[in-house]
Amino acid sequence: MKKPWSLAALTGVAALATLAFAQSREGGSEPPPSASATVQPIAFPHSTHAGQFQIDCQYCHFSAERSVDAGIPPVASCMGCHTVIQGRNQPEEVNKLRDYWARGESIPWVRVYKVSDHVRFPHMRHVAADAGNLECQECHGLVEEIEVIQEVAQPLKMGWCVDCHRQKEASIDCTVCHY
Amino acid sequence: MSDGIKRRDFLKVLGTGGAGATVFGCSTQQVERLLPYVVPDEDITPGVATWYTSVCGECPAGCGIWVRTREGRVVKVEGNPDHPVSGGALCSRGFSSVQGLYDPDRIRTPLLKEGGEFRAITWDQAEGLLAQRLEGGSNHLFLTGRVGPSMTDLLDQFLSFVGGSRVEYEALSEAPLRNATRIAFGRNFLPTYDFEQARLIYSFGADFLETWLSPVAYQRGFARMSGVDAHGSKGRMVFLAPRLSLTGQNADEWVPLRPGCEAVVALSMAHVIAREGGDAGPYRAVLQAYDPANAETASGIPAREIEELALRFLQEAPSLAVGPGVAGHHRNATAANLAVHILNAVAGNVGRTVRLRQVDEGAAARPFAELRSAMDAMAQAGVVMILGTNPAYSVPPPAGFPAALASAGFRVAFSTAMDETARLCDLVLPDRHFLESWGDSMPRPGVFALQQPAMQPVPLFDTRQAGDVLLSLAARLGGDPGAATFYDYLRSRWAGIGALAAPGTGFDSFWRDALRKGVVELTDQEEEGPVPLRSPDTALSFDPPPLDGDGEFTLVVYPSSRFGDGKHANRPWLQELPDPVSKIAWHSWVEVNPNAARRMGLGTGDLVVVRSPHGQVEVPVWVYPGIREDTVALAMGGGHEGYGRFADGNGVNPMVLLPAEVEQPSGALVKLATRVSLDPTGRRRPIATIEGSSDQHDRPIAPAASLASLTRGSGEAGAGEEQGESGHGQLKEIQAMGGFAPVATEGKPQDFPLEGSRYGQYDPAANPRWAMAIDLDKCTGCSACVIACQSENNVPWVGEEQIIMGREISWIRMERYYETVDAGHPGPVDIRFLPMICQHCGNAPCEPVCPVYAAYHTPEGLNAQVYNRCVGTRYCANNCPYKVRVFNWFSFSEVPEPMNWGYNPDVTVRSGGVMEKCSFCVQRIRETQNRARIEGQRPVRDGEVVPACQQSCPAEAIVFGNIRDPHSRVAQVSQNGRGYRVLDALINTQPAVTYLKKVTFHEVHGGEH
Amino acid sequence: MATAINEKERGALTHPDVGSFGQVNRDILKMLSRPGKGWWALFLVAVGGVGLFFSAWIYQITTGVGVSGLMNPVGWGVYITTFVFWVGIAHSGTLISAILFLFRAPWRQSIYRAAEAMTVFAVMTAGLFPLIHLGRVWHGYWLIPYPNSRFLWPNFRSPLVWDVFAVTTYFTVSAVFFYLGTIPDVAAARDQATGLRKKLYQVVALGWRGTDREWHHFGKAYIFLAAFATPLVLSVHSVVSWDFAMSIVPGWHATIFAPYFVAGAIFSGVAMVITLTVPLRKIFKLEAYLTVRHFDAMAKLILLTSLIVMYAYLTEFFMAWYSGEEVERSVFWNRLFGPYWWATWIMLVCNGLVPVMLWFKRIRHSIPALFVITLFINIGMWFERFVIIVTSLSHEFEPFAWGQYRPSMTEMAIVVGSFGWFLFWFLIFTRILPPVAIAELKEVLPAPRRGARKEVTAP
Amino acid sequence: MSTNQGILASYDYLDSAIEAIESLRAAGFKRKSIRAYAPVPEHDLEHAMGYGQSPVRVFALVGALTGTATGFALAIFTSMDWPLVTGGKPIVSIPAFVVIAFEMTILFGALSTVIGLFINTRLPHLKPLVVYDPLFSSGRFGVFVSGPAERMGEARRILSEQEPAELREDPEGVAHV
Repeated sequence: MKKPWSLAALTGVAALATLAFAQSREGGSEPPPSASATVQPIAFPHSTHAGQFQIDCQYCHFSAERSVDAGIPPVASCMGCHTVIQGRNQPEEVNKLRDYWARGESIPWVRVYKVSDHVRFPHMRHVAADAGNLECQECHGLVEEIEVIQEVAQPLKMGWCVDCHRQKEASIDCTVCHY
Repeated sequence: MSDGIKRRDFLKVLGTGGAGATVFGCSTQQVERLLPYVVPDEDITPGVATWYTSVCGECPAGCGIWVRTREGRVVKVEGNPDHPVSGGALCSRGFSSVQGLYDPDRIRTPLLKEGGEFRAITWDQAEGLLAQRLEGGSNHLFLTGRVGPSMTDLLDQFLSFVGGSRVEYEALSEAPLRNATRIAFGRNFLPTYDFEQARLIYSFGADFLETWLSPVAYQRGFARMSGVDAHGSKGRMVFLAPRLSLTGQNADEWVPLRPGCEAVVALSMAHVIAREGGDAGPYRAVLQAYDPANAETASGIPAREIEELALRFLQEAPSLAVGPGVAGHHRNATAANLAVHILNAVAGNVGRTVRLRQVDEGAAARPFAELRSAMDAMAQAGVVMILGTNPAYSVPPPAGFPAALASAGFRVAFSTAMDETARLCDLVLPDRHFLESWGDSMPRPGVFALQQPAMQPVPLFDTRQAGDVLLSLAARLGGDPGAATFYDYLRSRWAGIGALAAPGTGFDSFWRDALRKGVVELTDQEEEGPVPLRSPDTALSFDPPPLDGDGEFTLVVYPSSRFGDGKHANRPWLQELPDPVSKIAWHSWVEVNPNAARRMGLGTGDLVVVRSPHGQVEVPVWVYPGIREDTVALAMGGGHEGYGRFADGNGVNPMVLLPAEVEQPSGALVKLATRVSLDPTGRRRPIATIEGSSDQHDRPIAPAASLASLTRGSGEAGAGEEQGESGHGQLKEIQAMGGFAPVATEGKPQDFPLEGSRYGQYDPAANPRWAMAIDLDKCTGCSACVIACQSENNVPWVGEEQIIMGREISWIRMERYYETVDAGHPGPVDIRFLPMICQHCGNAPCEPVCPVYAAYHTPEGLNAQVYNRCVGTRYCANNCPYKVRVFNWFSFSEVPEPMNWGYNPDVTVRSGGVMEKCSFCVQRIRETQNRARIEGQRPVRDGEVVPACQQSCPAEAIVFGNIRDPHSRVAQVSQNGRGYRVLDALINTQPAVTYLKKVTFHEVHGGEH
Repeated sequence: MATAINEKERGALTHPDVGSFGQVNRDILKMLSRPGKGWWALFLVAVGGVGLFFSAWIYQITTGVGVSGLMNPVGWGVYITTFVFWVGIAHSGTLISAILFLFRAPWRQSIYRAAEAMTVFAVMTAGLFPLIHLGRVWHGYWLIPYPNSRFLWPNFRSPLVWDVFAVTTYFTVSAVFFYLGTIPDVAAARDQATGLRKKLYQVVALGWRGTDREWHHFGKAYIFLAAFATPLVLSVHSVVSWDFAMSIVPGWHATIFAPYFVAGAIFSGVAMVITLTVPLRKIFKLEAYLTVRHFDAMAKLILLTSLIVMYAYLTEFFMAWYSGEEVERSVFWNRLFGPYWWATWIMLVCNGLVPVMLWFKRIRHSIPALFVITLFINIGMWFERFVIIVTSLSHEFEPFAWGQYRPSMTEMAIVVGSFGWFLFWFLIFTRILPPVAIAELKEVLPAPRRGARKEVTAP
Repeated sequence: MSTNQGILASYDYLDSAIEAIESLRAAGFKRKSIRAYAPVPEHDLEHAMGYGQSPVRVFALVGALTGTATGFALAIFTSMDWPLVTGGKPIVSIPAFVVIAFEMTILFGALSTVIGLFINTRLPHLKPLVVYDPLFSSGRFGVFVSGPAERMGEARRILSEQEPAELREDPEGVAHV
């Protein structure tokens, strides 16, 4: 008669532990950005630009060191190279870029990395040499190896931020990010 | 044109800042687009604010402003510290201009009225139509409000080209003052007043802290004058008027003058001063008649009192008399202003505190008189054009403005938003808001300021700047105005200023510097010394004016400190800002003396019909001890019909009670003109007020110290220590007697966190302790900080119904307590203002009760509220003794497009069910810390973090900083002997906000309350 | 052989007609099989109340907590009032079943089951109100400590977290206690039932057979549970009172609050027991089991607690005056003569004056009179909490921020609906579980013995 | 091969059952092989069965102490995990945590008592009843004896001496264990 009891108890404890574990990983339960969301107006290959040609991230994301926003490159920046470079792999994509430039329109890039609206993420505090001096890859993953940018490396969730802040002994005061 | 405009290429980074995005919509599945710039803009870094200088266009004072933009959108307006008028501060109306820019009721396209209905047309059609009308008609009329000098020139040039005349009509014109100045001194220009230098101010009803001439500059001067200085010296103000306005509430003494008796009392004082040797010049003979004894019969003020006032005016030099203001524009208003000039002249103030200039501003403007004659001429006018004025609302109905306008051949309105006058027009041309257009201003001779667009025009509205339209029309009509756009026109006009201001440098470099600084001050129009009085060239009566009707009460109609003449009424921030005097929001009220109310059986909230011979309005009573028993008062600005969703139907328009009469010789509209009766209706109306009780109930909230008690101590302002700490003293006494005192109540802001809680990050040595000091001797209760805070921190408005329920969301509650107010006799007046914000207590009662740590103390000493953690138990608000925590009862963040564009992207927009409160502008602290960090890890400098309220304060009453640094300003100001912390003596909350007691001239009860 | 309770004492607690163990079973179990018209009418009302309750609550969740009348100085209103009210009601159940059990009060047996059921359902009702009053109820689970990726925990210094612990503990323990007590009775019901009911009872009774071993451990466990429940019942209302007393709000911040609230809870709870058992007795014809003596005993308990509560009121007023503290004095002056004077006077009359009538034996023995008096007490005790919460919050330290609160229709719908919710469960209980404890009732009857064959007939 | 059998006797009177038990025990039947049924807890019956202290009390004590420790541990360790100062109070605010510890003491104590009860009484009984008189829950008292078949005759005699209202045979002798 004793066995069913211990069995039941064990199952109960296991169930609770699973629940707790699931909760502690709750960030992972978020669905990944749907495929349609990552179809960009121009199939911009980060792997070619940042990988093959070793262009520095901040060449295009120009304000990461001095602003909360990393910055999206102006079309003119793209045209700086692509006026002369046609590109071997996907010349039709470069043509799209030139069309945008010719029309004087901005490119409606689809946002991939976004923290919640109640979170402040100052890029400069993380990137600038005087401040955090982190590599972009710490949060954005090995962008230079990815063709289509996706939220691959980590979900941008609080637990993950806090983990890193604790490891690096950065402040874990709530109002560092929430205000 | 316009690399100027192109530089501010519009909104290409929509989305990155998250402006206007509502909080808490975690993990939205919808696709968000990032829009990069096409062409990089060297001015704009996404995520970093860009500032532009400009000029505030809300009132004729012409304060210089800084416009803060983020990603190409205007998000806030602040005073330009380089500007001599604003000096870095601004008033509540100025701060609200962001809502004027993003007003959802702005006109979206040119509109043409056909069959009584407006329909949208294109600009080309509109200009073509107007050109055709102008060509086909003659005797055109252009009604304008006050516009900048370049625009004035353009208008005149345009009108001489098309054949017509211009009439300037401002409801709040100071024509009587200007006219009196011309009569008295031969200077056809408004004088400027140096409040800062004065030691004694007599205001005959001039509301110089709220609406009169240049309130921001005057408030700064007044605060410097009336705030007690390090030597224990303090200037004094006496208010002589039938009603205490906000200015009156800041006075030290009140002489409740019978309405219209300013001239009698002023001349009688001049009489006494002349007797004592003052030089009355050509008015010596006039003054003979104004013996104080005679004045007593006319004014009801005891002769002894007048004598004493006069002698003090002479002795406490330099003194200054101002007024009467707009509320005092009675039938002899010019004479009253002249009388005050005479008083100043006799006392030797002219050239010292009253500054006159050797300028002549052309023919004397006679606003209402000219409007009347223009109305008569309308029937003959081909086209009547209207810009920046709303006579259909602000002119009393007996004048028959709508009928006159209807008689014109064609009616055109240039207006940003539809108003009562534009509705009467055939063609409505949407004008640009001043934050998106070019212009200039000359707030006083020798000071020129540029108004530049801070953003591309809001694309929801297809607008054109009136100046551009005029130039284009001129071109269509075959003229050559010499400029294609108003921008070019402005530059050409400024070439002359450039030649004077910066001879030798090129115009382009001068222009760039002017834009950067926002203001150009020429030094060649220096103020003069004393100007002698001239013999009068106009026959004037100094007698109290006749009043219409035989009602029981004299009606005082005064310009609202929130809406002015009513043109700011469609702004929810201002509608919801509790009136600084009555603390009522949204709707109107009639001020009635408590004795009169008791006699009539009326109380606050009782609806009465105010009836004059000219009209009537129904309005609730507000019982106010600061008004004479024989007087009632109504504020302008309410009762709009057809001005926009926030203005319409709120309150009443007192102009309907007035006769359409012209004051002679100034040509102003008479506002103190009639007697009224109050007829109770037997009904009541809930009052949308934030005021619970105006009595402190002897609690240590807003104590005051008498000047004598300060000087009694150590002979300087540092005295009075024992008063501030008397609460602690009592506790010590209790302890000494063996009583039970639970915790140490001696503490200073810098001591927190206490020993027991120093753990983890809580290391006092490694962190600042942010703190604030507010000098209540300077604070005037003007409430500019309230709107500045609202703009900075995305504080929502909630609407009248919610205010009535007591659900205001404002991080600053401007408390107003009556101590001494006596409308019966001349004597001291003591009304205390206290801006109540989160005190960021060291022992914060709100924090430990929060079950989820949404309220907690940061290592930097902030009492933090983490919105996204808040579940909404409201326990913290219950336990906050200061009642500064406000709750989002609903989701108030959804505002009509494009008002959400004005959200500050650095501050989370709160959703429903969340508590919020003053954060000490933590976003500014973080911004500064981030900047300091990337600038070589330098420390944050003292004074580098400026919260929005401190930034806004025209009275310079607020200081903020790290109190743990003994050299910081806040640490030093907090050491002041007048310093105390609200309720701390009672409940040991250890606030981080130190208030400095108000200083009174009379002895205050117990030295404390 | 020694018996635990002397025979004479036993007989007096039931009507002399109740003779045998078997008759008890018949009489009590009969109640489960006969839903009369009265029951259905009440049930309909209850279902209506539940509908009102949830539709109003859903409306509030979708619109915002602003549909209540709550406002800035008064952040808590009738929701928390009703929360405290129901927690208070809950107390008498455990008091009667646990404390009186430990004290061997002989009159508890026939009422304790109903009282305990009342406790469980009252806590179920009460527990909803803290959720209802939340601004963001969908985040209410943040008050519970659970491991999460954000490393965030509740603040154990907050009386609200204490509340969560106290109320959930109280609910768990009283539900377990209640359930445990019903097991032998459900077994009895099982042994007589047929069909679906039998299946249900078989599960609920857990196979209880009434063996010596079962009774032996059951008795011990019951005593221990009672011993745990006794401090718990005192602590729960103390903790609820600390929601107020731990704050610094004048009118709340008082050391007397814990005992004052506990006494008030017993006062209101016992009154509610009478309010509920009077109709129960009528509908199910239980006059033989719920005798005047039971009511008399409860009335005396009410009288005692009424005196304690009244003493606490007077102490509060006295201390406010004696403290000399302006803020404190002002709050209490405002309580008596301010805008909420009517609530205060309702409270004083209902809780202080009306129970004075219970000094008279005639009234204590009149069931209708008791019913009416306890109704007044229920009302009075609801207002007591209203007065404490609302008058204090509306009149705090900052005079400029004073303000008056008026409950909205939605708020009142939820409050009224909560009675339906409570009634709903209580009525279902009377139809499913024996509302009078069969086994324990038998304990007060003499066991059938051969030696007494003449008096007691065998079943 | 000794087969187990059992007999169940139902009595109308408590003293019949008690005397039957006493006689059975006197006749050498082990306590384990006798089972009594009663509609109410009867001390006399328990006395006859010769029970000592119930081990449930140990469960109660252990549960309660575990609760206290858990309560304090939960409050203290979570507070120190992410130290946040509230109201100037220490991170580890023992007086506040006492409340948590107290509630956990009660909760764990009560639940552990119930678990103790269930373990000691083998509740819930999942197996079906073989012999049982439904009137046990109403008013009858029962005595059940089990043992090897050869002793059943003696048992039947002893049980019958007390004038049972009914006698039932259990061929398995495991009516309920």
